Amino acid sequence: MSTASIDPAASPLVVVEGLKKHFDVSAPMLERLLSGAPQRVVRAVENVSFSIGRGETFALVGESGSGKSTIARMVVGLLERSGGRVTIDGTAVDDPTVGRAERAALRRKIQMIFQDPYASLNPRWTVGRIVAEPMRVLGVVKDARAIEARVGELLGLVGLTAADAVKYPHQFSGGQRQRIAIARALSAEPAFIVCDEPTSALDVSVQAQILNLMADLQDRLGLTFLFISHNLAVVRHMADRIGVLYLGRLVEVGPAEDLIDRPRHPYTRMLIAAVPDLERFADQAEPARGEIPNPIDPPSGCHFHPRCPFAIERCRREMPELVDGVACHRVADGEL
Amino acid sequence: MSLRDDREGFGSVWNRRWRAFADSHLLYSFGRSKLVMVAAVFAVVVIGAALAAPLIAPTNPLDLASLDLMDARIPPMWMEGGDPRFVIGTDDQGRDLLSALLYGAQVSIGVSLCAVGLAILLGVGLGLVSGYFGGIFDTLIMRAADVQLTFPAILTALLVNGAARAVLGDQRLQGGEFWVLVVSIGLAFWVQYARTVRASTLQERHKDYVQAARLIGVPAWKIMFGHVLPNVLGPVTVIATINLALAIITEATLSFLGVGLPPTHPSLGTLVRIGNDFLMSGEWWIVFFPGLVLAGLALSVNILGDWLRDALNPKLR
Amino acid sequence: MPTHLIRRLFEAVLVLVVVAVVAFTLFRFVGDPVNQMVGQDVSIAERERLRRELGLDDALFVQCARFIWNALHFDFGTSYKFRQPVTDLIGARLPATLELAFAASVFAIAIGIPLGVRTGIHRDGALSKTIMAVSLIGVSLPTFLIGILLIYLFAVTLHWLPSYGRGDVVNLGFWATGFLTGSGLRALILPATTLGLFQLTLVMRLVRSEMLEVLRTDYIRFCRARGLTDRAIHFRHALKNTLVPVVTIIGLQIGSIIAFAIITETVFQWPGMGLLFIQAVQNADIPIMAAYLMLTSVIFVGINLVVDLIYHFIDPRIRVSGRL
Amino acid sequence: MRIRKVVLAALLMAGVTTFGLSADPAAAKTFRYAFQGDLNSLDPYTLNETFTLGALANVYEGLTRRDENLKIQPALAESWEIVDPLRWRFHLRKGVKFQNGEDFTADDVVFSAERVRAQGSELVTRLPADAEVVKVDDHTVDFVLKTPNPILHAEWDSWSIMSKKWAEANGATKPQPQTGKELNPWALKANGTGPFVIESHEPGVKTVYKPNPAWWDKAHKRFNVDEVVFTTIKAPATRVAALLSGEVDLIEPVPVQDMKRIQDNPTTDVMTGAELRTIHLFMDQKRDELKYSNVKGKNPFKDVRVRKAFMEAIDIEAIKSKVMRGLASPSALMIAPLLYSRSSEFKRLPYDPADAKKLLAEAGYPDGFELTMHCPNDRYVNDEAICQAATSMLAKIGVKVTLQAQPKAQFFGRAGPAGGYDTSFGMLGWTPSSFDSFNVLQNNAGCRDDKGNGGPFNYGGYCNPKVDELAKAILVETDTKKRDALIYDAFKILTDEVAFIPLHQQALAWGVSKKVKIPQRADNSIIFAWAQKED
Amino acid sequence: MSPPVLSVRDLVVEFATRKGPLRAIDGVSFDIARGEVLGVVGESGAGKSLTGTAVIGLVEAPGRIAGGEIHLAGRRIDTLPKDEMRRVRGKQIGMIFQDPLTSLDPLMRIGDQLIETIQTHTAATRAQARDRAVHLLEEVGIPAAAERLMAHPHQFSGGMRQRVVIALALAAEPDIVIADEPTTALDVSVQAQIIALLKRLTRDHGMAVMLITHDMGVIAQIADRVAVMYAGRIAEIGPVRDVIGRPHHPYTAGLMGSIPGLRSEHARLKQIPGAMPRPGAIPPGCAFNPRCDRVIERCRAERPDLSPFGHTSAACHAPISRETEEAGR
Repeated sequence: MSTASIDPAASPLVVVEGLKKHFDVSAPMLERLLSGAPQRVVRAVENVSFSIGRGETFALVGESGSGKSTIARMVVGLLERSGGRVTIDGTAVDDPTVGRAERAALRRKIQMIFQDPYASLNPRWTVGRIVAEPMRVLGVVKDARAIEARVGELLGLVGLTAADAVKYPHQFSGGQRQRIAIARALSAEPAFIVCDEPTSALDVSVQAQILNLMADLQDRLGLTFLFISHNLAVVRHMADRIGVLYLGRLVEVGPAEDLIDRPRHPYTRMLIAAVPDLERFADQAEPARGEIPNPIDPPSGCHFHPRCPFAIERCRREMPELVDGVACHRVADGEL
Repeated sequence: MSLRDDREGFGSVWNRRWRAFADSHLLYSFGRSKLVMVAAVFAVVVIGAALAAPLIAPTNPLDLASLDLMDARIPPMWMEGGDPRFVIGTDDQGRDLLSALLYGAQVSIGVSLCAVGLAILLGVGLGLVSGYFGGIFDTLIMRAADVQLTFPAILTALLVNGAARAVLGDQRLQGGEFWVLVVSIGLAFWVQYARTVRASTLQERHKDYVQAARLIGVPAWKIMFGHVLPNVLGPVTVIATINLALAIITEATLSFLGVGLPPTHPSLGTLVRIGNDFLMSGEWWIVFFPGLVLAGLALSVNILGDWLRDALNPKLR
Repeated sequence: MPTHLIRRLFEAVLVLVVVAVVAFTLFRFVGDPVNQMVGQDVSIAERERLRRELGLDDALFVQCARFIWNALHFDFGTSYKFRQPVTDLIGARLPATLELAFAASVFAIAIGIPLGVRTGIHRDGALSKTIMAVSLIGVSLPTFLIGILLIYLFAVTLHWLPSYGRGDVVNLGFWATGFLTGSGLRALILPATTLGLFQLTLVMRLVRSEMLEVLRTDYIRFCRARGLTDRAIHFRHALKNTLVPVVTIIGLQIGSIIAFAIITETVFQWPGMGLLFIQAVQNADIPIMAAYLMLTSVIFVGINLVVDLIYHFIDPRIRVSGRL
Repeated sequence: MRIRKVVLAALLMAGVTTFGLSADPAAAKTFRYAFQGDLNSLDPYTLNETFTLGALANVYEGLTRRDENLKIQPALAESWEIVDPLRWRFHLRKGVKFQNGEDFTADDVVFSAERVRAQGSELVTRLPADAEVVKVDDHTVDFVLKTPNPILHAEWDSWSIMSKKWAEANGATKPQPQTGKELNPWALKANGTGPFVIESHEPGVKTVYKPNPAWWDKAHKRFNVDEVVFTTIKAPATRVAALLSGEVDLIEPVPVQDMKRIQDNPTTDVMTGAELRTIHLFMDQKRDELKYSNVKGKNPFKDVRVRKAFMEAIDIEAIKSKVMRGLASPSALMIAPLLYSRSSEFKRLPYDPADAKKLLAEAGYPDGFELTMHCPNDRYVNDEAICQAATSMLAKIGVKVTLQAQPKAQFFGRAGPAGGYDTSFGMLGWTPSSFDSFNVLQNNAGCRDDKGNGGPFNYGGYCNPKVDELAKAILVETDTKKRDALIYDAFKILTDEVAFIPLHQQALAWGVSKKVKIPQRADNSIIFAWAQKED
Repeated sequence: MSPPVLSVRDLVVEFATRKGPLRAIDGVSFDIARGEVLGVVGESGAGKSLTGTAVIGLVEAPGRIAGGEIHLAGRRIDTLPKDEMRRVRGKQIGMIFQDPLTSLDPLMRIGDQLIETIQTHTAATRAQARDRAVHLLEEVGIPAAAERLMAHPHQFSGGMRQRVVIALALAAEPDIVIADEPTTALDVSVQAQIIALLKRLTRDHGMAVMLITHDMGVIAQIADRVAVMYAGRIAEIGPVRDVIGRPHHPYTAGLMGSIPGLRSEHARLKQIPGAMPRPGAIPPGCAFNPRCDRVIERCRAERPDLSPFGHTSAACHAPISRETEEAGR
């Protein structure tokens, strides 16, 4: 990863403020009327704010139901936000005053790499057509011959050959497909790529290839990444800064090394303790307690309190604020 | 459409596709079952002969002037009283049964193909819209499908037929029976496609390749037809094949109930209906041969559909 | 659950109203009822008078509203041809069709499910392949042809079974049943077989493919890994899990059995609703046709509701969430 | 495994029912017959349709009846005399009882005469509308006419006498209304004086008759059956199968192609005979331009040469031998030979396609023309096949005919008065219900307007005032010889002008079990009173 | 050392295809001792799951065991008649599958599924079986076990379901449990709990476990020995600490290097070029040779056998150990 120290506050490329996503999961109206059930809302993402500097990799880590993929999709605009703002390079993404052309330009800047390379490539399209699509649609390159040349170039960039353009996705292994997906993302010449669990469907040796490739590309092209993963080790390896999510809220944010080596929030601690590590053979660490509660019906106060070994009465009542990169009453009070 | 198609020319593309096909499971499983091969040969022969009817039929059964009532009910040529002009005999109007059969098969296959085509057009279109957009479209289309399901195929066909007769009047219907049948049967079949395509579309819509297209701002209709459609066509092919057989039978049944094609322009079904009157009279060939071709055609298409379903189902490999 | 049921009922009513409108508008235009009702010798003035009396010259929506209003009171008017209340006519014919449909369904299900299970379990066996191949004949021969062949074989040639009609019936109140007499049961065999054959094939093939699907699932593999007997796996686990889609399709099929009875009843002169309907179509007897359509829809919608309830019975997941 | 048991049980049950119960329940002498259509109503005035009237004639009786040869016989009237041309006197039979036990009297005749002419009756033409019916005493009735009518009682065998008291008690004084809005008990009940009583009636399914023990005509009681069961079997193949398998004793009609099969079957036979219905083709000669033709601005059928060419193009012998399998008698006239004594003096135009072509060319159609033909397909024996045959025969002289064959409901709806005679060329069959030529001249050949006033069944709209005049004279002429001469003149004009193309009288054909003996009358009625069945 | 519970010798599994048989498992041998946890690790397609399936006798057509022997507690089981093998399954060998969401019959109460399994393998009455079921659920850590018997699978969370699956696998107290990726579908925090549970059960029951996983971390946590599989063959097998700490096979070493660690340096990961060959495209000689950076001529021609290097055995013509030793000298 780029070693140059970056001050994210100086010139953040991406600013996310107060991001919210609420899903209405209540029964159909008729049924609600009949049974008198209340309207039910899942707060999948609640008040999430972060910013990412140019060339930086910011990672969001969390278990299932933490809202990390939801955030990714809201940032790129695939999912409507229930609240909050996303600003890229100073422009708010769905600013109504922004013109058509500008919006297209904005769209070019953001790309995404998806989790499952088997589902993210249209099986009926040739690789060439897949990679060329963003160029064509966004008008990055217009001339057919130039497009073809560019596709070959991009395939070369991700470690494939130009000849692969005429093949279909099923002729490739999982790792190669993820390379194609990366080539497609790069084809729009973006500045910012959201990577949603880009390696979790891959084998470790292939994961290493892809992670290395992404790091190389970032160095060469000066890309900015939002990196979503459930795997702390991968996150630690890739990210400059890490945000930890629990039930739709950021519980801790900080530089990668600090956060992994000196976790502050009890949940972060638990997560790190739970990661099986090659260097810890069969030790008897106390496993984490309980499971993630159903987001439809989250616990009161601090959502983590039923699993938290340090919970006090206050945690049951009061939702802690994110202060100084951590959202915990007891940390805030200096007790941990 | 593939990036290099234009430079490589069709030859090599098709060549490659052919190699891929020859290598595929489809062809392999085809070669493995004798039954499937026999069915395919039968279907190809019947369909080919039907399409080529004007070229190969000994007479033109639609040319009424060529009929001679005195030739009526001549048995097949190998039987006593047979006439070498009429290989498998004649019907009660003196029509050469072989020619009638060829033209009849042409009509039946035409009706069925068009009906299935219409059903696909309707069903796939509505299914795509329903699955992709959801919401009110979905509700409306699926409720319509529910209502449609309340009227099983044969009832729908009777309804449409009756309505067409009433709206168009018999006179204007004349010659339009073909299209009335097509619409009757087509309308009865669309639900299956709509439901299947909707279900697949719901799945595909959430796949990341669709998301990737949305991300770069590809318009919805382009995603639906360019991305989603090719990926939901697999089950459609299978249903279409099986429906083709069903359409052939439905057409015959409608003819049996007297709302099919007129005897002057008979389909296989009409021929069977007419021949049915001769089932007990000893002039068995009038019903036997059309019945045989009808059942054989439906059977072989069904066998092909069965095979296609198994061969296209990756889980069964 | 009750709210779910109420919603389904609400939808059912909507479907019925649409069907009513469709039925009315379509059949209003088939043939001219007046020509049907009178013989050749009746004067034109007389015909005009009849037309007025029948309300055939009212505005269409008035006729339609009247139709639906009356239908709500189980009043479908009087048959033009039989000159009796349609409700009585259908009431008299309903038992015949329902008994035929019932027998055909029982035939199709009782043979189709075991055959489907068998061919699903032994999918590569020679017998299974034979059954599958033969079963295709069941969906490839038009029903009327099968019926005629059966008549030819069993009635005309062998003299084993009657070729037409319902045999003797026993009146149980308003319901005339053929199940209680020898001749009634004998008369049932050929039509029920003819009618059920197509559905049998469908049920069998459906059960087979669902069975194949279920047998590939993880929980069946886990059952095997636990050393459960084949019998327990196939019947206690696999079959039960195939039932959800099978029940749906069987529900739909019962609806189409009633529709297909039109053909079977025509061939076997079975005195049921289907025969009444096709006679009505030929005679442009609008009240009967409209009532028939409404009735089949009610039956169909009813079956769907029952299927819904059966789901709840079979599948605990639905029971809890209350959604399909 | 449980399922296997269920299947086994089901199969077992099927087996038991197949073999265990296959013995026919020993029925008393039951005569079963099947017809392709339904018995539509039990009110004898509701439908003027051959089958319904024939079936009800077993339950009801008229003042007259016809014997096996259609000769008029006294029935409820013992005798009658023509007091003067305008007054007929009928002496009613004494001691006749209705099936509910009431006596039959002159009141019932007067009542029936009113009822048959009331609104809703289709049999209004049985009695002149202006005729007066006068009760002389309990067993004598006078019919007072405004104009002479030598054939007054010709159709009275199908005018049933109903009980006045019973009708009043059952609220059935008016014929069953056609709208069916008010229900009439006659729809499901019957009370006549005839030899049979209706035991049960399921419309469209079956009707059961039992003998009437109190029937007056003991002398002529020829039947030995204890029960008659009528069933509708619409599908021809099923009907034949039912006869062949012995489930019914008589079927009607027999599909012509199955006759040999029925004859060859050891237990069944076919009864054939000439019927009175004349099948003919009509041509629109009224419109100035044909509605369904490519000839514009003129009507080719107005040219006698075209009509003649059409007739010469029809190979009636081929139709007889191939379509009708011999079961038809080609006819030169619009009436059956049985009903007109001088029929044999008329000859059909010969089959001569070459001459037909020549005639067409002379008329200005050397290459023929195009035309649509309308036909019923479920009314007459092989109606559609005959039309098809005609179509291909006309094709040979260059006339390209598009055939539109429809169920009778639609056909009569379009081609008849109700549809405004919406046709150019088609087929019709006609039986004069009075068995008299006047009926034909009036109904089929009488000039008509667009609404059908005049000759309502003159579908082609042929009009010749001379024929109308002759018809008027025929109606009032009482001398048989003179009358026949007038009829000859009228038919001569029709034949010379080729007003119609008469085809044939179709044959009657019943399939019967050899156990049954029943005479076949030319009007196609099945008279139970003559039915004999062996064990 | 007591005789092994499970002994697999030269196991070969083939799939019949139209292009002839495909060898998916090619000569795999290993032993598992009583109470021992053997981790089987490898990337997808290495044949690790198939090995487990072969041991329990559930290879489905068109696959079949084409060679080798499998002994369970001294008795050869790969040749047993179908019905006897069925009795072995569940009774002597238990199995746990990857996805707890799909492993349980959704339509049957979990109590019934447990009771059914218990009654299949023991003569217990229904009441006895029920008591045992409650006991089993308690043992795998399901609170209010008696009430939960009446619940259907969908009423459990993922982790709880996996506990139920484990209870089912243990119902007849088998000698060995084959756990096929038991934690892959679970969240990290739940994974830790399940690993702990498995560890406890092994200890308490003296049960042997064949743990199939792609996650080296999980192996490190729980296994005594580990077998590294590559392209249907065992590349290296030995005690966990030795294999992880001093891998001899270049593939093992590459695999270790490609795993990002929590505490490792913020540096570039080691990567093995290419991908594992599909069955049918396995190169002659050592299956790993096209991807190996230590490849020698012999690797392309001759297939290496497992040979011991200290406590571990590796199938390599150019193992890392020798070099390391040489370097050390």
